[in-house]
Amino acid sequence: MSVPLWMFLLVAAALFCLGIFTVLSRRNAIAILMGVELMLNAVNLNLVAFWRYRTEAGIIAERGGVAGQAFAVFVFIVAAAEVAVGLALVIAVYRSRQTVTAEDIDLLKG
Amino acid sequence: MPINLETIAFTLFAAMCVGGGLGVAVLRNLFHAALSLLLALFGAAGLFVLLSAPFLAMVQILVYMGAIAILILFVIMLTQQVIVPEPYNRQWVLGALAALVALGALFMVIAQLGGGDAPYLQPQPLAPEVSDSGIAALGSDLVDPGRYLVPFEVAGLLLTVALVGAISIARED
Amino acid sequence: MLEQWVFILVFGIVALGTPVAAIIVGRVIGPRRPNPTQQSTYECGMQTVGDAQKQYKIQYYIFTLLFLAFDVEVVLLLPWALAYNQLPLFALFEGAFLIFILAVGLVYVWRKGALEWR
Amino acid sequence: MPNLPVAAEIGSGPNPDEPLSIIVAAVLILLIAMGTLIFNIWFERKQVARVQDRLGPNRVGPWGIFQTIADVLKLLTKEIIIPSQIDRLTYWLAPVLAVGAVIMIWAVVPLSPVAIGSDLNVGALYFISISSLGAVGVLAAGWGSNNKYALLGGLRVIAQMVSYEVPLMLSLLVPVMLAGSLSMQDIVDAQGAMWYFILAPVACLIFTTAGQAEVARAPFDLIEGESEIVAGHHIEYSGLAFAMFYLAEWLHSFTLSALCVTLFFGGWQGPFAVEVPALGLLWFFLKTYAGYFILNWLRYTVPRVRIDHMMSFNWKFLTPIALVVLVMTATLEKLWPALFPVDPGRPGFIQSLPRAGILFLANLVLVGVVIMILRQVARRERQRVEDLVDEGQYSAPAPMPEPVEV
Repeated sequence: MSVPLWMFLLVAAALFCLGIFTVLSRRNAIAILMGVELMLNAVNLNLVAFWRYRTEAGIIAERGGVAGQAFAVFVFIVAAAEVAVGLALVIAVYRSRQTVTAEDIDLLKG
Repeated sequence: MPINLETIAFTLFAAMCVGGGLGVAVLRNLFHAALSLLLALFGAAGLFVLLSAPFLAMVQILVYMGAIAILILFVIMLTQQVIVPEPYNRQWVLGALAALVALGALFMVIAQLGGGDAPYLQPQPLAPEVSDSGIAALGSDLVDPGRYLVPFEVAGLLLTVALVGAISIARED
Repeated sequence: MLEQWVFILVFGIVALGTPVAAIIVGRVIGPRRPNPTQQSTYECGMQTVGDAQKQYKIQYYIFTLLFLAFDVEVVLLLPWALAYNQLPLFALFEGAFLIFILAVGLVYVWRKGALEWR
Repeated sequence: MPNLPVAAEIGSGPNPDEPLSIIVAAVLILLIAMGTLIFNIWFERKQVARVQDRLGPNRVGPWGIFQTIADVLKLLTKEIIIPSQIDRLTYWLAPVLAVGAVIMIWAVVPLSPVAIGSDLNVGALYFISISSLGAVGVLAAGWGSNNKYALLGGLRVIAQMVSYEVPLMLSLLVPVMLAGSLSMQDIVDAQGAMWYFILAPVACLIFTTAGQAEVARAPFDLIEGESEIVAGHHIEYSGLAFAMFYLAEWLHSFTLSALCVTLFFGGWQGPFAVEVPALGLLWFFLKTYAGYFILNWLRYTVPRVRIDHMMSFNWKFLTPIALVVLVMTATLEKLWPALFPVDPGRPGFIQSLPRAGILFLANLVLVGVVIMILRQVARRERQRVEDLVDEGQYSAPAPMPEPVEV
């Protein structure tokens, strides 16, 4: 490996911050969900990078050697569940209010 | 950083990742933003390969690009608000500021780690006996009651609940 | 291990380059005489009314949703299946239980009538 | 058959010091895929002509064998019409993704013991991931064309592709479990003594059926329901841009046959294949063409399925059976070593007999049970319709009027 760890972390950090910006600034609810996906992906990148650089040789086949990968798999699953329910909510709101703009969805404001 | 195939590939995939992420944040056309998300996810898959986790790279393509992205594209089509005159809300300056602050903070933390010369940052060679990059180990860990068995089954439950919930929310009746 | 992916990278470039090159060659060799009628959207000889990017049926979304759930389940089952012969007997019940949980979800959706195409 | 010296090097791990050899191997595999494609189009047209009692292409060259080349030349000189209402980025991305995804699968198909693009340790997973990328291409074509037929066709074909990917993946898990590896070469190696078709015939049938639907070929070619949605997602493409979709579909069909052979019919395994690798190439292509012949035969014999039936067939029939097969195989894999302990002294074929026998019998029993359940369901359905007729809620359609003599 000739690429140092911090470069991977930097890419993940950039991805995470782009995700934050998308979530905070976009008006479209689907775009906000896409921002969340970016952030989850950045987390995964960090998990795998740390797994690759900090796991000692020979430990892989033993217990605990693939913790980073296992965590990443669970992040995938949570992301899938999140996007499924999130998009279903977007569709339900769109059907009743004909909008997917997050600001207009203020049913609870009374 | 020496110039070899690995660093070139890293640069390529990192550029895809960040460029795609940027596209998600700024593109006005929502469909293009979703395609840009695909690009970012593909870049991340490439980075997973470079990190010796080909299983995750393939899962990334299968789940994120093959399923989640298609779902997102579908909903974009269903809701037909693809190009809007004003893609950002009133607090977008605040959002940009928050993102920059977060980037600065993360950058400082990463700087604390030091450059690539710090000894504990040298990657460890994968053990020669695991030619499958730890997929079999992952398989036995996932169903090991002492390790991830409970998350494994709970993940299945979560999926079922999400499936049933999403379908009952999205259906017309 | 990484060496094997070099080939995938090169082959990917070749594989994506082939259609790009073919289309470019087609545009260079083929004639190009555009006119408004030829370039209009195809609609069985009728004038096209409005944009195509309209609202479509929810049914498509529901099947993609089902696919997503099973897709992720396969991701969980793949390492299990791979390592299965080295695992104790107990692993059989764990894998079967996971399949059972999702099968219950499928049966529920089926009973609810969401699998009917309408 | 040439001995493929360069690809042979790649098979044992490409040499990073020789980037040229990698590029040569990549181009070689591309040429194999494309060369077989040119031949396949002629092969299939000839075959379908025989099925339909026609002659098929017979003008250009002996038996019309150069017909495809003539077609390619014709397509080259056709205008690529670009509609004015398209979304440029998406419109052009679609054919590239559709073709690229199919070609990329060939990187992991083992052609002979030494000739494989790259023996990835996640080969089988690579194949399903990459083929799921093709769906993005279809969606891009449908949306980018800004045409109602294209979009409807695209949505339909996506719903079909993603649905049938579920039984495809689940049946893929069976050979992975039997071989204990995701590497394609390992899966073929493990079939040295016994093909997995014997061990998992039901999984093989599910894989082939779901694959045929994934490729969107008859009887699952709903996108080409001309009377409903004209020609599906590629309606706005012409010239070589259309040819790309055509190419993707035909190559995908052949690729499916190759994968089926690799996963269930021993790939390049055959007499003396290990000793003479070139012979492996011959066995591989013989088997693949046999599979291709059968798939085409089905394609032109079975009538098109209605979309609601197709979705029901997938979710209410194929997917549950695939789940049952998976659990059944897992159970028997733990059972047979307890009943028949492995004796390493015996030759491989004898050793594999108890395992094959138990799994094959279990599959037969499963097929029997499924047929019984199907008959039950069919009987109940007939009864339901008869009851409706008796209550007068449903009347049989009026007979066709007599044709008038002119």
